[in-house]
Amino acid sequence: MIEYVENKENIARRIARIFKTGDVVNLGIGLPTLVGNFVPEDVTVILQSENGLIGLGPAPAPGKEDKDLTNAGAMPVSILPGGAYFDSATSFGIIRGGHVDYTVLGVLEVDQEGNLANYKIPGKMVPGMGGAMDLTTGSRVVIAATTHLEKSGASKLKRRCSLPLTAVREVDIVVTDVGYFEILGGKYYLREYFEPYTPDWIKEHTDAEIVVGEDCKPCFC
Amino acid sequence: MIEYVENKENIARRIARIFKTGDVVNLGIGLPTLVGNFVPEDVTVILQSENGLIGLGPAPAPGKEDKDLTNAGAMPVSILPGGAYFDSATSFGIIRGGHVDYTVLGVLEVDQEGNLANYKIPGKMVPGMGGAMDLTTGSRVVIAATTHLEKSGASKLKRRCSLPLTAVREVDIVVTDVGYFEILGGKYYLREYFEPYTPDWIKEHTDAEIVVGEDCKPCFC
Amino acid sequence: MITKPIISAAEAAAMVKTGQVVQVGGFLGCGSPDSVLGALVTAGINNLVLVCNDTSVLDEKKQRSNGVADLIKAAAFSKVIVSHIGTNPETQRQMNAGELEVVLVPQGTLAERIRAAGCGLGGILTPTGVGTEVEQGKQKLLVADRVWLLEEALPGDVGLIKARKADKAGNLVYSKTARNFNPLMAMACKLVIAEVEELVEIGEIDPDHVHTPSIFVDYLVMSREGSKS
Amino acid sequence: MITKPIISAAEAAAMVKTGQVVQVGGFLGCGSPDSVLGALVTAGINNLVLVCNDTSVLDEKKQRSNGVADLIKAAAFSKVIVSHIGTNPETQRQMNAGELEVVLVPQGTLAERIRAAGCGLGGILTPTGVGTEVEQGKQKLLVADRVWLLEEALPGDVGLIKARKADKAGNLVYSKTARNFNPLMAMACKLVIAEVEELVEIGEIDPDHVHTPSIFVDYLVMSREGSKS
Repeated sequence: MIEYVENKENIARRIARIFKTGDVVNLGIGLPTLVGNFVPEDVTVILQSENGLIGLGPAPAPGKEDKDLTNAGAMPVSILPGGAYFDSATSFGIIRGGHVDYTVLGVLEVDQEGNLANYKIPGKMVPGMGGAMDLTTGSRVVIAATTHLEKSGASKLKRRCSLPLTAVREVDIVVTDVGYFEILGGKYYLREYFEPYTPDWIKEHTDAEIVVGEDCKPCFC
Repeated sequence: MIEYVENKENIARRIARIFKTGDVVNLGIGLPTLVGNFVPEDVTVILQSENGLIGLGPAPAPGKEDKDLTNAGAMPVSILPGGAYFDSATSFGIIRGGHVDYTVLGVLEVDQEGNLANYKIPGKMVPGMGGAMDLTTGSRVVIAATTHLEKSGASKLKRRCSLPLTAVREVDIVVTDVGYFEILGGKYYLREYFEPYTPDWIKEHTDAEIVVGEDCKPCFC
Repeated sequence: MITKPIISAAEAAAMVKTGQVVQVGGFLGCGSPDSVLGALVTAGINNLVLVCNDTSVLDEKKQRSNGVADLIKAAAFSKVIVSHIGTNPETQRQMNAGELEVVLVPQGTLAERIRAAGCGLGGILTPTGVGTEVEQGKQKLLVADRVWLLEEALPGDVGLIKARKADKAGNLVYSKTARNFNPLMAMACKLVIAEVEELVEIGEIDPDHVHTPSIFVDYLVMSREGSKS
Repeated sequence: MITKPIISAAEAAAMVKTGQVVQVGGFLGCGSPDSVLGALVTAGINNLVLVCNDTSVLDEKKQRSNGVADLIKAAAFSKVIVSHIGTNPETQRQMNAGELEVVLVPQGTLAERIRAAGCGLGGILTPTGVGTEVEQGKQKLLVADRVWLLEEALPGDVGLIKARKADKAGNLVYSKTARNFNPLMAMACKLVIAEVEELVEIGEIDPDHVHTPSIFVDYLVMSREGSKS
C-alpha cells in the first residue's frame, strides 16, 4: 500500500522543467514561487511580477532589502540586469495582451474542464483574486500547482469546481505531487507520475476523470 | 465705410489675454500657433503639444534644431525647464481626461450652436482630423480662431455648419479679427469688437445670429 | 514653470472630506504615502470610499502594519474597491460583521478602470472575469468574435500617491515596484497630493525620465524620516 | 537576460509580407524608422495596410520627404488607417483616384485602439467623434449618463518602430517627441522590429528609465548614418 505524503518540492521541480529559454513566466504566491528555485541552469526564463517588474531576480541577502523592490507577495526581491519596471496598467497590459507565456498559480479547486477556483470560500475566507483572473485569462499556458490531496484526504482535482471560479476553461496543465496532467476535451490526461505512485493509485485517489495517456511514464525530477 | 482687412495678429493677441497663470493650453497648427507669441509676460501658461510634450518652449535658434523635438506641425521647438515627454496614449489621456484648460483651433466653419468644421471638404481637401476631435471633446474651454471673412467675402461664422463636423456643440469662444464672441444657448454673443469695426458692421457682415452683449466694448490689444 | 505648494501631512489629511472617494497608491504597502495615511489616522476621518490595490498588511501578532492597514483598523472606510484583502484580517472581519462593503475587482481591471477615468474614457472591454462572479450586473459585448465585459471608468475625488522624487513643479519619478498604481491615480483624481522622499529644483529631472507630468499634481508632501515606505 | 538578434534594414524589410497590417511609429516623420522604411521602398513591397499617425511629409517641390511618405509614393499600401494626410498630397491623389483606401481616425482614438490591442482589451469607450462622421457604423453606448463610441482594438502583424537607444536585450529608450506611437505599437504587433541609433550593453539602462521593456522587441536594426530620423 502506498501512503500519500505531501511533496511540494517535486511539484516545483517538475514545473520548472516545462520552460525553455526566453519564456516569460509569472509565478504566483506560495507554492508557485518555489518553482523559481528549480529552473535548470541552461534555461533562461524571464520572470514577470504583476506588481510592476520584469527580470525578477533572487531574494537579496539579509540587510540588502530595498523597501521599493518587492514581488507580488510583498517579499523583498532583486532585479536582474536587463530588467525593467512599469506601472500596474502596463503590467496587466503585458499579462492580458498575451505577452506572458506561462503563469503558475496555486489552487483551491481545479476541475477537468480547466476551471480554477482559488480566490474565495464564501462566508469563510475571501482573500480576493488579486491578479489571478487576468493572469489566467491572458497567459498563453496556465499551469495549476497543487498538492494532490487535501489534508482531509479529499482530491483537489475535481470533476466540477464548487467554489466561485477564478478562471473559466483556462487551465492547461496541472502538476501535483503525484503526477503531471494535461486538460484536454474535458478530461485529465495523466502524462507522468511520480513513483511510488502508480497510474492506478492516481485514478483511485482522484475525484476527476483521469485518462492514462499511452505514453504515460514515470517522472524523474 | 469700413473695409475689411485680415489681421491674424489681432486674433492671436486677444486670445493670448484669455489665459491666466497655470493654465494648460494646446495651440493648434497655423493661426493658433501665433497665440504663443503674445502671452503677457506676467502670465505663465503651460503649453501642451499633442505629439507628446508639455512645457513647449520657443523655436530654437537656427542650427540648434533637434530632429527628435518638434511640435504637432513638425516644426522644431524647445522644451522649458520642468517640461516632460510622453507617448501618444498619455498625451491624449491628458487631453481627453480634461487636464487641458484651453484648446485653440483653426476653422473652416464655426456655427452658433458651437459646432466646428475644420478637417474635411469632401471631394476637395481632406487633411484629416489629427488630434482636433479629441482636443475639442476633452478641453475645458474650446476657442476657435479665425479671420472673420473668407477671401470671397463670405462669413466664417455660420448659422449652421455645412461641412463634416470636427466638434459637436463644443466651441465656447470664437475670436476673429473683428471681435470676440461667446457661444451661449445657440447664439453668438459679441463681447468685444476691434475698432474700426462696430457692432452694427459685425452684425451686417456675419451669417450667424449675433447678440450684442450689454457690456459689449471695444477691444484694446 | 509653476511651482506646487509643499504642505504638511496633517494639512494634506485635512483636505480629505468624509464621504469622498480616495484613491491610494501602493501594493501591499510598497509605494504608499505613509506619512499622509498616518495623518489621516490621527485626523480620525471616516466614511470614505477607498480605491486601492489591496487593504495592505496588518499583522497584529507581530504588531506590523503598513499602507492603508491602520486606516482600515481605524474604521475610516464605508466601502473599499480593491483586488485583494487577504493580508489584512481586519478587512475580512469588518466585511463579515457587515461594517464594511468590499468590492473585489481583478487587479488588471482595477488598473484599467482607474486609467480610463484619468484618460477621459467611459470604460474598457476586458476578457477578464467573463463567466465568473465578476461579470454580475455588467454588460457583456460580442466584439471581434469574443465576449468581453464592459468595465466602467473609476474616478476619484482625492488621489494620495507616493513618489521617490519630485521637482518643485510637481514632476514625479517613482522608484522600482513602488510605482504600481500611483501614476494611474495621479491622472484619475480631482485633487492629487503626492508624498515624496526628495525634492529637487525644476530642470533637475530629465523630461524623458518623468513618470508623472507636473500638471497632474496639486500638492507635495515630504515623507517624514523613518516613515514605513 | 536573452539578447535580441541585430539584423540589417534589408533583412527587416524582407520580414514584411504583402497583405500584412504594418504599424509604423512616428509623427510627421519624427520618430519613424527611416532605415527600415527605406529598405521597404527598395524591396518594392505592396498591398500592405498601414497603421500610422499620418502619411508623413512629401514636398515634391523641395524634394523633401520623410517617414512613410516614400512608401506612399511607391504605392506600397492598399489601405491606410491614420489621423492625418494633409502633409502628403500623394495620399490624397491616390485616394481621389480610387487607388488607396483612407480611413481617418481621431488621433487619440488611434492611440487608444493600438494600446488596447497591445493590452488584450477588446476596445474602449471614447466620447471623441460622437455626432460626427466618425461614429458611422459604430456602436454607441450610454454609460454614466453620457454617450460613448465603442472603438475596437487595432492590432498589427508587424510593428516597425524607432528608438533612440536599446540595450542588447531589447529594452528601449525613446528621445523627446520621437516617442509618440512607438511604445504603443511595440505592444500591439506580433512581430516587432526596433530601429535604434545606439546599442548599449545589458545593464546600462536604468530599469526605471526603460520606456519599452525588452519582451516586446523581436529584432533590432541599427539606423544608418545620416538617415533622416
